[in-house]
Parts: sequence; C-alpha cells; structure tokens
Amino acid sequence: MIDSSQHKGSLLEVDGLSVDYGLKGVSSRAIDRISFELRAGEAVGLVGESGSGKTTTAMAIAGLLSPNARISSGEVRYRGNRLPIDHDAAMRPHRWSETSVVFQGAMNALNPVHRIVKQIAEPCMLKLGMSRGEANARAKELLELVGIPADRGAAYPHELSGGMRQRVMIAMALACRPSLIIGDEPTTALDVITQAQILKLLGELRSRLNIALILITHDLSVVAECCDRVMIMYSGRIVEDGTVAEIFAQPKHPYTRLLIESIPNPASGKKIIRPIPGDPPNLVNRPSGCAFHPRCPSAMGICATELPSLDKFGQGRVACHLHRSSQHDKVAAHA
Amino acid sequence: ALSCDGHIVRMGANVSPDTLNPFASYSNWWPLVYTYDFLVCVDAQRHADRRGFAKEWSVADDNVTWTFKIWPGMKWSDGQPATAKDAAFTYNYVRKSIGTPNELNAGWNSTEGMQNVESITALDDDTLQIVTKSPTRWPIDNGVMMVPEHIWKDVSYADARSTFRNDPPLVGTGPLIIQDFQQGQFVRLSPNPHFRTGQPKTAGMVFNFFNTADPIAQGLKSGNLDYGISLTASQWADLSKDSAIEVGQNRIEQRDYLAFNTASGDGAGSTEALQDPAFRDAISYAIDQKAIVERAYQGHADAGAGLVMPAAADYYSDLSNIRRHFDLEEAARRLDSAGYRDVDGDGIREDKEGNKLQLELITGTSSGTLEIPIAVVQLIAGWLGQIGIPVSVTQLDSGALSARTKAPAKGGGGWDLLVAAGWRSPSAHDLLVLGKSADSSNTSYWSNEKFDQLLSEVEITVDLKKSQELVDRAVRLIYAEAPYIILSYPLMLDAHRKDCFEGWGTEISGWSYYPFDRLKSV
Amino acid sequence: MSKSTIRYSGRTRARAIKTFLGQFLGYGGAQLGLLCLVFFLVTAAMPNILVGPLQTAINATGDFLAPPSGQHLLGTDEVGRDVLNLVVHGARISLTIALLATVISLVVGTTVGMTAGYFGRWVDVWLMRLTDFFFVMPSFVLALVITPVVLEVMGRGREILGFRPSLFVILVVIGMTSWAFVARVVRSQTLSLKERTFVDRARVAGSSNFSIMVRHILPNLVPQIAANGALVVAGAIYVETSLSFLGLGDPLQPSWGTLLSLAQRAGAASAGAWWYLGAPGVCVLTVSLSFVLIGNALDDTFNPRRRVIP
Amino acid sequence: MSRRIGRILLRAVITLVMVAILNFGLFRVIPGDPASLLLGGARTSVTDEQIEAQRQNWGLDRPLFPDQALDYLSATLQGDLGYSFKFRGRHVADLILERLPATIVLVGLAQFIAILCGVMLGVYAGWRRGGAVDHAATGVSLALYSTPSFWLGMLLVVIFSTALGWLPGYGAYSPGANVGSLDLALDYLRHLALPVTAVALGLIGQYVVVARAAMSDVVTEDYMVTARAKGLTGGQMLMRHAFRNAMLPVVTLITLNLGYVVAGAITVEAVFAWPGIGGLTVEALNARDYPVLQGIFLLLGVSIVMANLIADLAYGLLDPRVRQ
Amino acid sequence: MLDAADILRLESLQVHFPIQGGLFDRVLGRPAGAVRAVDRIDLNVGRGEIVALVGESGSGKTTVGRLITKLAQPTGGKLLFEGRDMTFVQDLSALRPYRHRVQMIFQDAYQALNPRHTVFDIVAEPLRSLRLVDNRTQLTDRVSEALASAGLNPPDDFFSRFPHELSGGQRQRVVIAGALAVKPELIVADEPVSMLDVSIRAQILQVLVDLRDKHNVALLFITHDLPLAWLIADRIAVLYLGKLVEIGSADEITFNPRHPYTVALRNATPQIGANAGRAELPALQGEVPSAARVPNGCRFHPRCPLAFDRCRQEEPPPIEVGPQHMSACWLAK
Ligand SMILES: Nc1ncnc2c1ncn2[C@@H]1O[C@H](COP(=O)(O)OP(=O)(O)OP(=O)(O)O)[C@@H](O)[C@H]1O
Ligand SMILES: Nc1ncnc2c1ncn2[C@@H]1O[C@H](COP(=O)(O)OP(=O)(O)OP(=O)(O)O)[C@@H](O)[C@H]1O
Ligand SMILES: [Mg+2]
Ligand SMILES: [Mg+2]
Ligand code: NI
Repeated sequence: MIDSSQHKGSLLEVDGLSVDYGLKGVSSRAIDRISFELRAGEAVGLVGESGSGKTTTAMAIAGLLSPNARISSGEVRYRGNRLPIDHDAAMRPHRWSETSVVFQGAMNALNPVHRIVKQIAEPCMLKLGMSRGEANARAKELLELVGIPADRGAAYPHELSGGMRQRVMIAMALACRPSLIIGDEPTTALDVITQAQILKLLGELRSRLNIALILITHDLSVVAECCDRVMIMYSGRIVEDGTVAEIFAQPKHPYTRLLIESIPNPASGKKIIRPIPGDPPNLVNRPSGCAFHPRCPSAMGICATELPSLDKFGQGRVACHLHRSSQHDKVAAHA
Repeated sequence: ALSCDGHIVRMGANVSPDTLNPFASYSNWWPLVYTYDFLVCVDAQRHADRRGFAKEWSVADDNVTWTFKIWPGMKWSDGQPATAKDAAFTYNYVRKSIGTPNELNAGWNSTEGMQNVESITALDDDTLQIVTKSPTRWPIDNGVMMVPEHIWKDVSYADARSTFRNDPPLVGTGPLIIQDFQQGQFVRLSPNPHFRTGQPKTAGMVFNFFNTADPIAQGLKSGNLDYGISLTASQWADLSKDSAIEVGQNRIEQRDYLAFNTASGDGAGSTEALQDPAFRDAISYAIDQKAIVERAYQGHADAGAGLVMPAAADYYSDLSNIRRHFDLEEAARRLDSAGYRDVDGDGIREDKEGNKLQLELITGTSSGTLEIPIAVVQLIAGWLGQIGIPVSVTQLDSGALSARTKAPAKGGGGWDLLVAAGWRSPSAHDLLVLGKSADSSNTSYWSNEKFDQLLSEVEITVDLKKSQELVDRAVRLIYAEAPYIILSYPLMLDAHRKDCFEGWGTEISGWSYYPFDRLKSV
Repeated sequence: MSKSTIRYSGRTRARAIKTFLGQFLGYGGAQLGLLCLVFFLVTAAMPNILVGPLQTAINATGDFLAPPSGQHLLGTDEVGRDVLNLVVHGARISLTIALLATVISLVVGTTVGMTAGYFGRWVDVWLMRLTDFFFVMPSFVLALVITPVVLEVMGRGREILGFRPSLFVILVVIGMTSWAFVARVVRSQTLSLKERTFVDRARVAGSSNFSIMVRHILPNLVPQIAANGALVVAGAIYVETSLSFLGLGDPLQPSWGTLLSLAQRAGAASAGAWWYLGAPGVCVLTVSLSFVLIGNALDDTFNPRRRVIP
Repeated sequence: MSRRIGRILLRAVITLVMVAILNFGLFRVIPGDPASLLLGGARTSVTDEQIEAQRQNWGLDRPLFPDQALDYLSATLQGDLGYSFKFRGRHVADLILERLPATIVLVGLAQFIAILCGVMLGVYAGWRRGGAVDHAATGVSLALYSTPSFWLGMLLVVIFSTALGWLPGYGAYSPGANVGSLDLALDYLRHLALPVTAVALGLIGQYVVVARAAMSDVVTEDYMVTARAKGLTGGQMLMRHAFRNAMLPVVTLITLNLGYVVAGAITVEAVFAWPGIGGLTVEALNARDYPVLQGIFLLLGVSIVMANLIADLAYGLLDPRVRQ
Repeated sequence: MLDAADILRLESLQVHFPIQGGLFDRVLGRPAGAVRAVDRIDLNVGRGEIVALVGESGSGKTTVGRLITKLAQPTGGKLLFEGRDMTFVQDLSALRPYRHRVQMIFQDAYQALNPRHTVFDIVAEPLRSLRLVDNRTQLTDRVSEALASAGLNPPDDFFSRFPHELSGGQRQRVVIAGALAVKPELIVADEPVSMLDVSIRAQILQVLVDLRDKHNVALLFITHDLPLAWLIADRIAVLYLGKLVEIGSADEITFNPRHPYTVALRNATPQIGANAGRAELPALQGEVPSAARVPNGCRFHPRCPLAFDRCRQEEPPPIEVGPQHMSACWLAK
C-alpha cells in the first residue's frame, strides 16, 4: 500500500484511458485518452452530447465494459493502486465495497424476480460477511435512509414507481459503504419533482458519508445544482474540466459555451436560443484535428489539422486552440 | 436366452383377444379354444386323437337327427361335473336369443346356422341330441364353445353380448385354462387339473401380443419366445439361419385378390369397361401370379387361381384346363378386340365412350391377418401401365377402406380396383360367398343368378361329393366372368425354438388349432 | 424527383439484401444448412439423371434385402429395389411436403395469431380456444377425418401437379396441425407489437387495420416466423414420416417416411437390415437439421439483440 | 391474484367444453362404420341384419344430433366414458387406466431425464455462448431435435438389441417371467432402458435449444450487469440471478410437454411394443373404437389444459410481474 | 372563454381505464376498480395558439393527447372540434377528415418509427392513407417539403434511410415531418424534446414556433418541464393526477403560480446560477399516488404542505384568480 498522503487525498486517477468497441470487425474508439482525477468526497458531473462516451467512461472505471469493448490504452488507479479493470475476477474484491454504480435505467437494473430487500441485502452478505438476518436489517435501514418505508422491502421491483426504483438502486449502491458512487443518468426518465428528491438525497448522503460521486447527465442544470466540478465531453474526449461556478460563469471551450447558452432561462427572456449547428461526429471516422471544428463558430485553420491537448488553463483544464497560452498570442496576432 | 426352467411355453402373436367372453369375442380366439371345447373339435375330423366336448357322435339315416356321446365323468376346471346338460344349455342359450333385441350374433358363439335347428336336448348326462330341419353338417361343423351352465345361467343376453367380461380364471373343459389376461399384452394359461385325458405336460403357456412382427422375430432370436407366428419373409429368412430355431410355413384359408368394381349406376367405377367381362378377362392376362409370388411374397405363397385355396383340400382345384396365362401381348390383343383401343396414340387406351382409361386402385394399410405386401400393388400397377391402362393407388386405413367398399346402396363404391384379402372358414358357403349377390363380403358388387343358385344349393347339401361338384361349377363360372382375380394364397410363416420344448406339430390352420397343449419339455 | 426516389428505394433494397446476405452467410450454420439443402434440392430436381427411373417391384434388379455392395451402394429392400434409387426419388416428395406444409402452417398460423393478437377481446378468446383445440388434436386423427374430404374435392384418382391425393392429405394435415404452434408465438409477439407507438402513429396517419397489420406488424414478425418456420419444417418431415408410419403414404411414390414405414413393416430392424432403415432416416435427419440451422441463423440475423453478442 | 386465477380457470373451462364438443363430432366424421368393421373382421359370415343389430346395440342408428351428442355429453359429465366397442365389456376408463401407468413411467421418466440434462446443458451453453460446450451441445441437440424419435428407437433396437444383444428391444417384461419375482423389477427396468432413451434423446434437443436461447437473452439483461457490478462470482450470478429468469420459457415448454406425457409417444411405443396409451390409440383407431378414442382424446385435452393451467400458475410463482 | 376561434374544446372529458375484474367479481356483480387517468378536464385551444400541458409523469398528459387524436375513447364528456362533436366518431372513413386536420407528434421517437420502413415511407404514410395526393410526383414533393420544414436538409438524402441510420434528433424530426406533411391545423406534440440534448432541443422548438407563426397551426405542447413550457407556450395548463389544477397564461403560471402543486413544480426545477428566493415552500413529500386510488377531496392534499381539513373532504372547483387564470385550490383566492 502506497502512502495515501503522497496522493493528496486523490481517490481515483484516470490516466490516458482509451476504449475501443469492436463491431463486426470494425473497431471504433468510444473514448480517447481520457485523464482526470477525483478527490475523496468530491462530486463531479460528466456532461456531453448523446454518444460522447460518458457511459463508456463510467463503465470502464467500474470495470463493467461490454464484451466487445477493449481497453486500448491507459490505466485507472484507485488510492494509488492500479485497478485491474480488464480482469473480471481480479476486479471482484474491489466491486461494490469500493465503487458502486447506479445504472441508467433502474427499471432494468433490478432483477425482476427477487424482492428488493433481498437484492439490497445480497452485497452485504457477500461483501461484508453479514448473516442473512443482519443483512436484511441493514437493507431495511438503507431503504429508510432513501425514504422508502422498510415494510416496502418485500415488494418486487415492478410494484414500485420509477422514482422508488431509482432510490432502491441508490440504497443498494450504499450498501457496502463505498467511497465512490457512479450515477449514470439516474434521473433522466423522471419528472422534476422526483428528480429533485433524488438529487437532494444524493447530496446529503455524499456530505454525510464523504462519498465521491461521478454524475452523468445531459442536463446542465442538474450538474449546476449538485456537483463541485464539471467535465464536458465531446466525441470521446474531455474538452473542458473546471469547477461548476467557473464553467457556468465563464465557459472557455466554444462547445461548452454553446451548450450553456442554449439552456432556456426565464430570467433571460422568452427566446429560443440558437442551437449548435450541425450533427454530432461519427465515431468511426472522426473529423481531423479538433472533433468540434466543423460545428465550431470560432474555428480556425489549425483546428482542422491539429488536435488540441487538454491543458491546464486557469483553475481547470481545456482542450481548445483558442485557449492555449502559446496559441493565444497567435490568435491575438491573427486578429 | 432365458432358461427353460419355468416350463412355460412362450408364444408370440400379433392379434390380441378383444374379450374372453365367447358370446362377444370375435378377434383372436386362440387362447379361448384351449379353455373351451367345441362340441366336436375341428381337428377331430382329421386327427383321431383330438376330441371335443363329445367323445363320439353319430347321425341317423334321416340325416337330421344327431346323437352325441359326452365324455363320461368329465369335469369343469373348477371341479363341477361337465355333462350334456351344459352343452344343451350353451346351444339353447344362444338359440333362444334369436329374435330378441339382444340376439347373440356378435361373437364366436353365435346364432348363425341355428335357424335350421329343430331342437337340442340333453337326453341324459352323457347324451346330447340335435335335430335339424333339413340335412346339414352344422352339428359337427359349428364353432360354438361349450360353457358351464352354473356360471352362465345368470348372465342376461344384453350382458352376454357386450359387457359381461368373463374375467379369468375361466372355467372350461379344455387342456389349458386362462388364468390371467391383460388387454393387448398377454394371456397366461395354466394346465387344467381336471382335463379328461390327463393334465398337459407343460407348466403353462403365455401368449404375448404385439402390433408388429418385429418383437416376435426378436423374441425368438433372443430366446424370450418359444414360438412366433405372422413373421415377415425377411424375418423368416433371417431366422432360418439360426440353428436353434425351426421355421415353418403353412397353408391357411386366406386368399389375396384383385376385385373389379362391377357395379353400374350408383357407386360405379370411373369407366363402364369395368362392367364388361371381356375387359376383365383381358386384364387377367396381364397379371402374373407366379411373379407376384416370387417377387412380392418372396416365394411364401401359392399362386392364385380360383376362389378355393389349397388349404381347403376338400374343394380345391387348380382349374388347369381353363386357367389364363400371363401374356401382356395377349392382354393387349384382347383389349383391342374388346374395343378398348388407344385411338389417339398417346399410349393410353380409351374406353368405349372415348374417355381415357385411368383406374384408381384402392388397398388397405393392413389387410387380413397376413398383410398383402405393397409390392403386389406395384406389380399390378406396372403391368396395367404396360398395356396402356394407367393406375393410381390410394392406400386407406381399414376404417376408410371398409367404408369405401361397402355396398353402393350404403354409400360405398366409386373406386375401380381393389386389392384385398379374406380369411374365411373352408366351408363351401364361405368359399363361395365372395360372389354372392348383395352379400357384404362381395366387394366386386358382381351379381349372377346362376352363381347364386349354385350357392343356395350347396348350403343344403350334406353329401360331400355333391357339394364338391357344385362348388367346382360355381368356381369355374366366376373365374370365367372374372369379377375377381385371385392373386395368391399366402402362407403363414412361423418359427419355434427347439431348446425348451418338443412335440411341435407341423400343420397349422385357422380352423384347427396347433397342439401346443401336447408340448413336452426337452 | 420521382425517378430518383424509385432509384433510391431500388438501391436501398439491393443494399439491404446484400448486407443481410452478408450477415446471414457469415454464420457457419447457415452455410452448412444451405449446402445440405441445395444438395437435396438438386437431388430432388433430377432423380432420373442421378439414379435412373424409380424402381418398383416390376423393375427391381437386386436380391431381397441385400446389404450395400458395389452394385447397390445402399443395399436393397425386401423386394430387391435399390435403396439409393428409392431415397433419391423420395427426396422430391419429402421436400415438397416439408416446404408446402410449412408454408401452409406459417400462413394460417400467422394470420390467426396476428388477427387474434391485434383485435383482442372475443376474437382473441375464440381464436385462441380454436388454436388450443388444434394444439391438442393428434395429427393422425385429423388425417383420417380429412382423407375422404380431400379425395372428394380432388376427385378420385386425379392428380394435381403430379401429386396424388394422399400427398395432399398429408400436406393439409401437417399444415392444419402445426399452425397452432406458430399462431401462439405470433400472437404473443403481436400483442407487444400492437402496443408500439408506431402502430398508434399509423392509426393517426389514417391507416386501416388491415394495412396496419400488413405493413407494420407483419414485417416485424419476420424473425419470429423465420425461426419458427425452421422448427415447423422439422416437424412437418417428422409428421409426414409418422403418418406414413401409420400407413398413409403412397406406395407408388415413396417418400422417406413411406420408406421408413416399409422398412419397419418388412421387419428390417429385427432382420438387421440397417441400411434400409438408415438411409431414409439419415436423409430426414439431414434435411431437418439443415432447416434448423438456417432458421437459427435467420433468427440471429434478424434479431438485433443477438447480433451484438459475438 | 385471485382474478388472474379466475380468468385462467375460465379459459381452461372454455377449452375443455370445446374439446368435449369437437371430440364428439370429430370421431363421427371419420369414415368407416365400427359395426361392420368389427364384425367384418371376424372370420364368420356377417349378415346385414347382424350389423344393423350391432349398430342398434351401440346406439349408432340414432341421429348424431342431438340424441347421440347429448348422451355423450351427459355421460361424460358424469365421468362415464362408456364401453369400448372393440374390447367389449370393458369400461373405457378401465382400459385407459390400465395402460396409463406404462406410458406415464416411460414418458415421465424420459421427460425427467431430458429436462434435467437438457436444461443443464442449455443453461450452460447459453451462459458460455460461443464456447466449446455451447457448440457441441447445440450441434448435438439440434441433430437430436431433428431426428424422428421412432427412427431413433429403431436404430437403438438394431444396435443394442439385435446386434449387441445387451438390452431387450420390445415389450415391458420378458415373456413367461414369473409374476411377483424380485427380478421382475430389474427386468422391467431393462425393458424400459431403450424406449426411455429414445424418447429422452428426442426431447433433450428441445430443452437445450430453448434453455440456451432463454439464457443468452438473460445474459444481456441489465440486471446481470448489476450483478457483475456487485462483485458476484460467475457461479453466483448464474445461480442467483440468471437461472430463475431463464427458467420462464423453459417452464412453458416443460408444462406443454407434460401435457403430452399422457398421450404418450405413439410412434415410439409402437416401435418398442410398449403397452401404453400410444398402442391403445393405434388399436382403437384401427377398430374405430369411438368410445376409447374419445376417452383418450378427452384425457389428452384435459391433461394439456391442465398443463397450461399449471404453466400459467407456475409462471406466477416464478415471475412476480404476472401475478397481478 | 367561449372563443369562436377555438379549434378544440374538451368539455369535462374523462377516461377511466377499467381494472380488469376477475371472474368472481363479474359473477357477483362487484364493480371493478378504474384508473382515472383523465378526470373531467375542460380545456380549449384556439387557432394558432400554443397551449402547454405540464405535469408529473403519470399525470395523464399523454392520455389527453391520445384522446384528442382518437387513439383512446373517452368514458365521459365531450370532444368538440370546431364546434363539431367528435366524441363518438370511431368509424375509420368518418375519422379520415379529422385525421387530416389533427396530427400527433409522439413522445418516444425510437418507438414511433417502424424500424423496417424508410424515412420516405414513414413520412408518406399519412399522405397515402388519407389520400392527400394523386400521383407519385406530388407525393415526393409533399414528403420533401415536410422533411425540409422539419429541418432535414437536403430531403432526398434521407428518403432511403432506415430509422436506425438516423441520430436521435433526426428521428424526432422524422416524426415531426410525418405530422407536418399532412398540413394539419392542430398538432398534439407529446414531449417532443424531452430526450434530446439542448442543442437539438432548441432546433426543434424553433420549427414548431415557426409553424404557428407562418401557418397559424394550433399546438398542444405536452411536457413535464415548466421552463420549457413557458418558453414556447401562450398558455400553460397544469395537470395533476388526471385533473387540471391550474391554467393560465405562460407568464402568469411561471411567475405567479397560485396552486401549491405548480409552485412545487417550479421549485423543483433545477436552475443554473444562484437560486435566490427559491424555498418559498417546503419540498413535496411522498410519492405520486396511483391514478387507481385517487385521494378524496383535493387530490393533491396528501402531499400538499399547505393542506388543511377542507382539502381532505371537498374537492376544490376551479376558481378564477386572475385574467384567464384559473386555479383549483381553496387557498388560491
Ligand atoms: N457495446 C457497444 N458496442 C459498440 N459501440 C458502442 C457500445 N456501447 C456504446 N457504443 C458507442 O460508443 C459511443 C459512446 O457511447 P456511450 O454509451 O459511452 O455514450 P454516452 O455519452 O453515455 O451517451 P448517452 O448520453 O446517449 O448515454 C457511442 O457512439 C455508442 O454508439
Ligand atoms: N391503456 C391504459 N390502461 C390502464 N391505465 C393506463 C393506460 N394508459 C395510461 N394509463 C394510466 O393512466 C395514467 C396516465 O398516463 P399517461 O401516459 O397519460 O401519463 P403521462 O402524463 O403522459 O406520463 P409521462 O410523463 O410518464 O409520459 C397513468 O397512471 C397510467 O398508468
Ligand atoms: Mg449513456
Ligand atoms: Mg406521456
Ligand atoms: Ni437370455
């Protein structure tokens, strides 16, 4: 065990991670050299267009990639130790006791033929070595914690509403007191009221139990409400990374800026905001250079040829030729 | 193989008894005849050592009064005395049912022939007298099984003809008594301790019933069966190579025939040619009975000729002087001259109305006790095709076949050719009934006054010689008219093992039972 | 512009068929199945060229039940006919029965199942009870019932397209008894399909029930029908065989089923004539296996969920 | 729940009534008059009067509808299946009950073996889809599935009985074996071996195919990812999460097949001369023994309907979603 | 509000889905329960007006849309289209003219497209079924026009594509094009943008607003997102458990909500930036009750932070609380 002080409290380090999907012989890169760090107890939002690789990133960290995925480069370190994310059996001790996942569709993520209390109790018995009685007691405790009366534990998943199922998933994720929870669009299918309840709950638990959270969503306002930091993904890469306040106040990457601008806001007047023109890029043959350049309002010649790297910029990071200190001057000179 | 220790004779057969009640049963009577005696055993007429319920008999000069001497001191298998009263009871039980709603006309013990009986009386315990209205051989030819009065006197006619099951163990006077019966599976018999000439030597006999011949052949080979019957030619050939097995073939009273639909009007065939004796005569030349025997029966049959089969030795004649020979050219010639020419030259003959001939041949899937090999049909269709008469074949299961071959008046008919088989008793009437007008067994619907008259004459003739002559005339008449072409008289193929029992006889016939009760352990 | 559309759709079809074939032929099972099937189809198409005219008792040449030899590659039967000759000639009837009966049962089953599932309510209740009934009914009982009907309809001794009435009986029987299975599968699938939004959309678009069933539901049933079709083929060959086994075949046009039943009746099993039993049996086995393989591959090809898994 | 059961029962009753009605009609449409057929089978001359008398006796002369039909329905409701035409004097119910045990033993045992082996193989093949076991099991079971079982039976007889002589090929017991001897059970088992193998082999294929398909569907379900994420081992995932879900379609197949236990494997029974319902069916069919056929058919209908009922109820037990 | 220009009027329209009664219940004549998906709704839509219908999941929004498009049959009340009673019209030929004028954009673009039809066939289907065109040329023209107006340019590029060859946004636009091709006068748009990310979402909203502006098409816009409703609609109707609880102009509902449920909806909407003065009311408690067991009295009372006794006993009627602003709450006055 490496001394944890060496890592300044960093819980998770993702380093140059790339994942390829093989489909009928064609391999497409879903995420490309993604690197970031996560401190214990920190909540980070992962935002991006549909298909930009958010789920893939999350699943790679949890070691749950689908069989046709291949990790082509990079590694993931957890408390300084390399995680064997491509090795199912070796990952097993780590699972759920350290990292748990709230899956995108709670509807399908629960086994339809088992009572929910049994499903929550299962990891307690397997991971914490509890007896059945203890595990059931803990499961009921967890249900109460997420606001479901303990006596509903005998219900089957289909007997619960969508919001309740989502909360069951969260209770299950908390079962082994993990240090990291990955929430993959936990609220997309829900209406605003239920969504608010769940987000509030997650926030409370996080601060109480010092759990780190990766929250995947396409809804920027959700991120704004409950995350410390945001990472914006575009076409398999992180294009911007910064604190919530910074990014919403001063987006640097043109894509982030357009994204934030297109949120309707009663305060800013009744006006449908001009969308980002064009369509998301194809994964198999991405545009050369910066993948966003065909849709970028401020694209330059270099954008089509050279891939901008994700460099430190201010407090966060950004991958755009507009914001590279060296490049900055050139742009200025250009103008 | 199983050891012979049990001393039980194990038989394999393919027709299972329907019921053990002789007033209702009519399928396989094999096990029953070991338990119940006929008044005069059918064998008794040819084998002096075989006797039935009666030890001896005589007929008065008037030819209508018969006197039977019952075995003195004979006992039923339950120990009760068996007397002439039991015999009289059995006959009168059947006779008195005539005209009642529940007439006993369904099973072996049937009212058939009783119309001609004047009286049946037990003169004393040992003497039975039968008086008939006119001369007839019925008193010694009938197949009524003698049943004990003390068991049957309380059985109503309605029960006797249907629901009375006569559960084993039975009470009879035969050598072996049925002890156990499983429908469709087996019948177990044990020796009758009170048998009149002493208890049989074996420890008993088991009949096993199968739907196909395969298990029988297999059982013989493996030693699980001592005797098997209804074997196929291939199995027979296979078994004949086994040194522990002796195969045999026997003449039986079956004949396989081709019938023409000679009906006119309702139920007629597709062409009027079928009603023309000249057409049928011509076709007879196109049927090679020898080839059929060789190819289809692989030699296990006699070539067909007239209505009477060789097994009916009293009446058999090979008709050599009027027999047609196989000659396709002759057949074609005769068709031409009878007016069935191929006018348009397409290789298919037309009938007199100018329609192309196209005959439908129907046949059953299982027919009679011995199946007709399907190659028979192929051969016939082939030969007729060669003389310009195309034949299509429809194979029907037995139910549909019987529906289609019913009399036209009852909705049958509509076919052209029929390949079928019949197994009847070797009596003069049964031999000729195929040609009797409007009889249900006359499947060609042929009708001839002269033939009918000969038949009715035969029925009231006691004298063998005279009836032989009448039969011969009738047989020649129908042969010339050719409503039927008799194809073959198949042989029954059987086999027995030599290792457990000896005393196997050589002859087997539907009307004489194989003397299995006289077998001895080796 | 209209021209371009037509050109587009033509090209689309061609492209779709090409990708479909590409995927389909990618499965080893499909290749094997197709190979076998083509082999048998070729055999069935020209039996006379391959083994000469059909042998009957009249032109049989061999000994009775002779084992395979140079002259008779698959031995002979109990009348001395060459088993190879019989098997090759039997292919035509067996394949015809299998294919046509399958078509009948697929058409009837799909229609009934789709109608029941789509309309629901009492239509569903009664159609499904009817289906249950045919599900329960043993095929041979039905065979006996409809034999006279078919004979009546066809006329005695007539042939239709060179096939005799008994073949039609078998066809109709198999068609009638096997559709119930298809109907059940199709109905359950229809029940879920008709709840799809695209059906609602079609309704809002003013389409009639008939056109919704034909244009929207039917195409989405294709994978199910294809997969089950393969099972029905296997079932049809099987039922044909057992009907022949019960003696309902045509002695002049032996199918594989008839041959098996002839072998059984001749006592081939106990006489040790393995070639007589084995040849038609292996043919039945191969054909139904190849259909099952093709059906499996079709199912895999059409089922997008299966495609993802390597 | 009780509503669901009510609905299921109602459906079952409708089906049964339909089976009973059609049961009556169907067997009367088959050509061939039982009276003439049976009497004609005898080797004695049969007159038309005799046939007519027999028809009267069996009530066949009365109008089909309503007389015969009503008689049939009322008797059936009272549990009276009538007397056999062919096996005169026997109650149809007795005849059927006599043959039923042999069939149930044969088909039941075969089903049991097939379910056990087939489900195990299929589940494993689906779990490890694409693996060596999968290819082998699928190939073999597809081949078995496509094999007519009576042909399989004949082959087994040729090989194990005729050629090798290891096992008896026909019947349920050795002829002449002493009743009550201890060897009898052994003898019975020896006779059972080949037919059971033939039936079971034919069935295994079905189970493998269905279980494998169900399992490979389950494997792709999202809750299996959840199970993996929880850190369960492969075996735990299979047994705790996948198995029960994969059993749903298999249970349908099992119960459907259970309905056919009663009908027996007609052709297989014929090949092995097994004294079960299948043999009885063929005999009754040849003799146009309506009462027996009706009895068998009714039994078949009832058992299939019951099996469907069990399937529906079992579904409720296995899958809480359909309990509503 | 009896505006002669109203294109659509719903008069106390209701749908109760029967809960399938069991055999025993039916025999005993016991009444089976019912899901009161839509419970006596009064709503009118004017020509060229955009009305938004907001509410939680399961509140009956889609069902209202399905009633209007005659995909579901109301169990009570009236559906008037241009003053004509359409409630009981079910015959296909009688419905055709109506279908011509009323179209629906379905909630789930992935489900609403038959995976086996090309885009051309999908868009052309209503034109063919409703016999709106005479020949192939006309058909092609209409389809191109519809695709173009839904923002799929150039249209012929999409003709031969299958749905799986389209992105989510493109699919949604094909659904929209299908509805537009008919040139209806009323469009029921059921959450047309809920599943899309912001960029595609804005694009589609623009198309819809343009339609109204250029062709005077009326729009019933169904969503659960209050800011979105405000953004696009003239009026907003708030649905709770199958009942309209508040209706009024978009600004009124957004900035001056009078029903506690509307307030809760507004509060629950996440916002970017500082959320000053948000917590006017405590957050809602409890689950949405099932539509099969609607509470007595005001159906919102079990979750309402302001509920008092009257709410538990009497159902509040809609009360006029402002110009064109009705609210069904005892406290609204
Ligand atoms: N199993 C797979 N096989 C092949 N390609 C895949 C697979 N899973 C995902 N992809 C592709 O990888 C890319 C990234 O997918 P991912 O699920 O990570 O996107 P996402 O950002 O989560 O999008 P969403 O917001 O729609 O959930 C997409 O283009 C997707 O089509
Ligand atoms: N066919 C039906 N049978 C029974 N209940 C139904 C039916 N359709 C809808 N419901 C019920 O009616 C209520 C309203 O459903 P509806 O689909 O209209 O909600 P919604 O407001 O559109 O929700 P969402 O935002 O999730 O789309 C729900 O409780 C639903 O379960
Ligand atoms: Mg995702
Ligand atoms: Mg909805
Ligand atoms: Ni032995």
